[in-house]
Amino acid sequence: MSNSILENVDAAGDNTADDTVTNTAADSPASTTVMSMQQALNRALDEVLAENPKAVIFGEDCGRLGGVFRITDGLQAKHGPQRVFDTPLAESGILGMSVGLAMAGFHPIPEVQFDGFAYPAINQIVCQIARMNYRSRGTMPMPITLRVPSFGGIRAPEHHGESLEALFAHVPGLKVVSPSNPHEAYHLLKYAATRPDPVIFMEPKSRYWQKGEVDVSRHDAAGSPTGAKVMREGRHLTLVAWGAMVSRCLQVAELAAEDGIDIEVLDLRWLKPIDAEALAASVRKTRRAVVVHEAPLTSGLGAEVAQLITQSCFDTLKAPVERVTGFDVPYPSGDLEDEYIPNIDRILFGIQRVLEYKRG
Amino acid sequence: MSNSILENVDAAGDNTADDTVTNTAADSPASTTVMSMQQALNRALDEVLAENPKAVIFGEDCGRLGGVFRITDGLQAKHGPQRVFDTPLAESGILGMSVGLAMAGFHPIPEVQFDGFAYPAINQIVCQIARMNYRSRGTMPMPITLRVPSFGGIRAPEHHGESLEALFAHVPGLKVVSPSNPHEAYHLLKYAATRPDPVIFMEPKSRYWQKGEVDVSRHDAAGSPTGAKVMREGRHLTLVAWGAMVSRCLQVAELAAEDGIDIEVLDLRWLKPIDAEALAASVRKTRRAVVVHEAPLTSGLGAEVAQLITQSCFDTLKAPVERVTGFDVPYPSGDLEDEYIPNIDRILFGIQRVLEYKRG
Amino acid sequence: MDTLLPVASGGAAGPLTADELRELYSLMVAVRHLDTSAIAWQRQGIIPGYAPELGQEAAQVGSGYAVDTTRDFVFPTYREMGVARTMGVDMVAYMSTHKATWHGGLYNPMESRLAPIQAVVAGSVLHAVGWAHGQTLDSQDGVALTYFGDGASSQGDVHEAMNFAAVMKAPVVFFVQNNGWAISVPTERQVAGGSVAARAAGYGIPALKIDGDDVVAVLEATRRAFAHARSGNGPVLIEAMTYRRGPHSTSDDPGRYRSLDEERDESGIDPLERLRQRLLADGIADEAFFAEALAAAKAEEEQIRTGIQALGSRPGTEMFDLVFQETTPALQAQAANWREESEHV
Amino acid sequence: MDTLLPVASGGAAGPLTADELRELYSLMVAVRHLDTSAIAWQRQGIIPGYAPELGQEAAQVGSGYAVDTTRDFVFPTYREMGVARTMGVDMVAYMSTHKATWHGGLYNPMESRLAPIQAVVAGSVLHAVGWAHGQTLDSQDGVALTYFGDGASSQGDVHEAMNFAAVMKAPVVFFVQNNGWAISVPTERQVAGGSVAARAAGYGIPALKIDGDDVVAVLEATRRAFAHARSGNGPVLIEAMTYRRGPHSTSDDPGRYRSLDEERDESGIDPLERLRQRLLADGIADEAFFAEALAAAKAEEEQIRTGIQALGSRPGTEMFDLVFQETTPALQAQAANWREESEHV
Ligand SMILES: Cc1ncc(C[n+]2csc(CCOP(=O)(O)OP(=O)(O)O)c2C)c(N)n1
Ligand SMILES: Cc1ncc(C[n+]2csc(CCOP(=O)(O)OP(=O)(O)O)c2C)c(N)n1
Ligand SMILES: [Mg+2]
Ligand SMILES: [Mg+2]
Repeated sequence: MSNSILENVDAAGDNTADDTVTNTAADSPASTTVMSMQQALNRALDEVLAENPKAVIFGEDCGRLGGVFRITDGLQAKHGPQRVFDTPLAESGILGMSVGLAMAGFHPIPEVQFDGFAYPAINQIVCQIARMNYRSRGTMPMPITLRVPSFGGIRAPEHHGESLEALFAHVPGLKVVSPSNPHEAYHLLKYAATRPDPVIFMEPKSRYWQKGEVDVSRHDAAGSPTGAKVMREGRHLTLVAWGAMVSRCLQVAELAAEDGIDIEVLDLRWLKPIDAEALAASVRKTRRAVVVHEAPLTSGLGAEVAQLITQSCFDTLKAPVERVTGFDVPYPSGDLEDEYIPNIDRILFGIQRVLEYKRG
Repeated sequence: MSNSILENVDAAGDNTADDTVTNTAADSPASTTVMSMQQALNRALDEVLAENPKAVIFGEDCGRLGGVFRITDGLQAKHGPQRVFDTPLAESGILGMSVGLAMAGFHPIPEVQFDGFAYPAINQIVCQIARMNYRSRGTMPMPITLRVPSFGGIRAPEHHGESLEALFAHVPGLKVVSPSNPHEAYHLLKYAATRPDPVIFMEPKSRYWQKGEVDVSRHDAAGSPTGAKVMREGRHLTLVAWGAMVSRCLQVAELAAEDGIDIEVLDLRWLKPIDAEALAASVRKTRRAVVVHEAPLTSGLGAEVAQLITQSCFDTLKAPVERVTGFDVPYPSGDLEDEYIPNIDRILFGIQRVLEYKRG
Repeated sequence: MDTLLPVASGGAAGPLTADELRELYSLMVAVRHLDTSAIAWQRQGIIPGYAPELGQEAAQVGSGYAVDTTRDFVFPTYREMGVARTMGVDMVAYMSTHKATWHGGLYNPMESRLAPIQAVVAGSVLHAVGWAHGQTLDSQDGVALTYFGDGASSQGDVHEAMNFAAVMKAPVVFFVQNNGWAISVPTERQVAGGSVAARAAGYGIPALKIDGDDVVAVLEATRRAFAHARSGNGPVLIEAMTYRRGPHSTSDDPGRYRSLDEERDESGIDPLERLRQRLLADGIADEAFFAEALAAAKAEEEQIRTGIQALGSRPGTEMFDLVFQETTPALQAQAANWREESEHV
Repeated sequence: MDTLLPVASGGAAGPLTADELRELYSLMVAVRHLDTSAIAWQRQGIIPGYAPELGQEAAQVGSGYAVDTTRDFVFPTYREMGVARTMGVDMVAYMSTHKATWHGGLYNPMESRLAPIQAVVAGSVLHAVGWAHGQTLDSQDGVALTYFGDGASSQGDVHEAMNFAAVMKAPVVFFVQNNGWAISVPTERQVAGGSVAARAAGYGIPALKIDGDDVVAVLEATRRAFAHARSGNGPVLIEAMTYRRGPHSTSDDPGRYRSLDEERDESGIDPLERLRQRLLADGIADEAFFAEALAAAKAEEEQIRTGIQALGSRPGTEMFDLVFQETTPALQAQAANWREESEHV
């Protein structure tokens, strides 16, 4: 990065940072254990099944195999084949069946095996799951928690690395959430799977095997499980991300810190509804923002985030919000995926553009 | 509207308007005839069939009935049941079949009967139609023109008044266009249906029966058929819209003119790719913008439009871009649709917020 | 094809009683009268649109009559007014959907055991399978009855539903009203092989292809199917052959795709008239009874019409309040904005 | 079930010649060797993943052998390496998809008559129907051959495809490789009724349920089906019963859902060994021929491996250049931005 960034950083330095300590992964209370996101999700599902006799898990290869990512590993053996079962290979069937189970008083926790295979189920998700509570005037709630292994980064075959958050977030009647680390995964899944409304739970598959500290006793030190979360405090610029991009943004922030640039990283967590307050609070302080996502640029969720920030911080913004995202191209094959997913360089370039911005 | 708007309008008046004459509906050359959008679309399809022996039209009730909106009226009788035919009732089938026909060298022009019934076909649209050219490395182009009667305003049953443009615009490999009047309908459909790439053609069904002047001899006085179009020049604020909302915005502009507010109305026409240049050119002049659409607010195309404007006009913008849109609720039944679709009052309120905006 | 379902499995019901037969007639008259009146309402501007079920009264009343609303659940399309009426659903609340008051209708689906009106063709067939599997998981004996048309049978969801139901042995009765048409497309251009019932065998599902205009045959078949499914034998499919005598909906113009001559030839004897003749022949009812039934139907229609006319619009706040069980700040903000701009509060 | 297709309609081919039988063997050996080698490549880090077709050589080679690449078109899934090889597709270009070079493979689908590799289960079955209907519209006599698995048969698209094909009498051969498993789910928990072929009757489509491990039976059945479809009689379905002897893919662990004993019991005789015994018994080939065939297969594999190892990444610009036939300003701007930031030009 060019040196010229620092000029502007200095100008930005006049914003005094809010010093509230947030519960980031750095805190390590005694009740904390280290586990992978896969283990955290598995444990959350195990507890949900134990606590709610009406919770049922199903999908392709969820039962005997424990899912291709082993998220439901051991759950059929423990809770029985009535609670955790394999379905035929048909995503519309899986989601359509979920509607009926919800009508019958169950809390379905279906899985689609990979993000790209949510498309065959979109009709049931958009026209049925998202609308049944409304259509039935609140008499038929849809407490359905749809788990979708999401995003790229694992060098997988076609359709195995998609980012559908913009689509889901646009659908009235859905809530959408994505955890960025094992702690979030455990708590957000337990939270989502006990809500009375449909939640799309987007799991960052490239993070499944990454370990992290999980404090099972409490989610956040303070604040609501439905809000965004400051993962790193900073004064000069806010990086907004979700899912797998959060850890990458934290890396970027460490690198930028070496150049004296103090970056705040906001894990959006909930992609619908978006925590507009948290965005405003952060950017009012930093006066600059970059939003990062893997999905294609055009009509991606980054546009919504940017516009929410612009609306609330128009007067304080030093530069237009920058988007660092996937391109408007189909997700490429493994060899090219590092060119497609926002990498550290591209995020740094985005930060640079914002820091160097001068009114014309 | 309160008087205070005028204060700000005066401040905005210092921008000198560009006086280029554009080809709006007001121009009436001799080759112009008056027809409804339904007639204009029907004529365009008739000509496409006549000019390209590989063009085929199909869908539910497209043939003998001529479509529930009569857009394909008479085409089967004229061009034969091999060129214009009814399919079984299955949207995924219709779109999946289109892929194979395109591989075989045809130019399929399928119809889904109503916007809400595009959802069962999303898998074929996103994973197949949009990607086959890419997947096949350019050897299997997908010249598919998918006609989707779109948007609300006709007091129809559920799922008959949807706005899917944000979804379509987010999908790499698709192009998306929506005409706002009969002239645009005729020319844009003829243009779309002769392209080698897939185009989603979103017809504003509430405008089907509205008549307007169509100059079949030429589309625009100048400029590209792929750009946005200034429908009304103005100095104080840019209203951006597409489909059925364009005529409503023109109405709003007339009303605002009575208050001395001079509004520019930009018909975006192409929703993917968006004509970012035209947005920038207009807002650099007017320094204020409101984007209007029927779809729900969150993650709607308005966010993209607003962000594009903010990126290009950050220094000149007098206020954050405002969005006047449908709410984040399922499209309601007829009785409530006027509460849901942006009406004149709500658009005026949005304009007022922008004009009254003062830096804090 | 009726032999596909072993007769033994449906032995639950004996022959219909005279009371039952008379009640079926009264229901069919009430449905017929309400249906034809609803078209008139549309012409008079009382409601913006309607999808008539003229000619399908036997199929709807006969099948709906088999439902036990204390334990079963029914999944309709947009054309099952006769089923709703037979199940005792509040008909003002039901017809409100055609007044554009609320998508899905204003009746309480949980209490009435009738899922909301469904406008997506084949949209709710899978819901029936899920609900039915819930009965299995809960060790309950309710049966799901799901309606769909010949056109709907082309949708992938119907196939997935039949396969899921058969794999899971879910207690579902798939009730196909093959009324000859999907808007303008006749069954022979829609249903390859000619019969939806014939598809069932491919899934190992027993099927009954029946005369859907004979209310007694419909009721008996549906009772057999219910008994079969209720006893843990898995799903059954019934294809009731009938005819859509009216337009697809009040905005349709059948003259564009079928002639009046064709209509007359294909539609056969009116199912209501058929039952009337049978009751007369068997001495189960007389002209006085028919007149009484018609008078009751007229009185009922008048009451429903009055109710529909009195029905105001739903408050706009419901748009926001009914989206979720747990609302969100974003939605509340939008609601507040709406109130301010549209209600000026 | 093979009687479902009238024998007369498939009279095109006589019995196989000795040359044909030997060629089938050579193809099967080449495919077997390349397949098992590809697993080794994955273990050695040459390719990141692979979906083996071990045990399905007879089904794939036998059916692929029936294709006339001057006029037919084939729609594969992700597991039809044996079909591709039999059709003469460039195998480095084919295998490149498993090296994560390009989704769909680097071969030219138009020239090779093999559609791009398809990762969506059941994704291309409808494409075959559309392509085949195009033959009808163009008065051509090409036939579409579409492959899918027992698992895929559950997808709605397969049902829509069969119904469309039958309604339109499209010249399609639906070729189901029922290999007993969809990842961890066995056929009996997947295919209600037990047979995909049994579904065909419901659409009026003739079907052949065949021993998919007998390459001669497969080839003869496929030739019959092609002849039937080519003569304007509409679609045919073939269900080739076989067994997935390997893991679902190189990241699968079958030990979690089936034991080695079960595998041994269910898989039957190896199709390659079966053909070998037959050729020996009939005196059509001897050990020298088999040794020669294996040597050729080994040489071929080595050549393909060398090609794969030499295969570089595609240039990143292709991400942008191959999206559309007519690119857009927005995409060009993104490509320029990418070049600047990632290639520093
Ligand atoms: C998924 C979907 N596609 C299209 C439509 C439009 N549409 C409404 S009814 C209908 C015909 C349905 O025919 P059928 O299933 O036979 O039922 P019927 O109308 O005859 O009762 C069509 C095409 C729809 N509502 N849903
Ligand atoms: C629509 C879709 N859903 C899920 C998957 C994930 N998946 C890949 S292969 C497979 C099993 C397919 O089984 P089958 O059709 O029998 O083919 P086989 O793998 O046995 O050749 C699954 C579930 C997918 N690729 N596409
Ligand atoms: Mg019908
Ligand atoms: Mg299989």
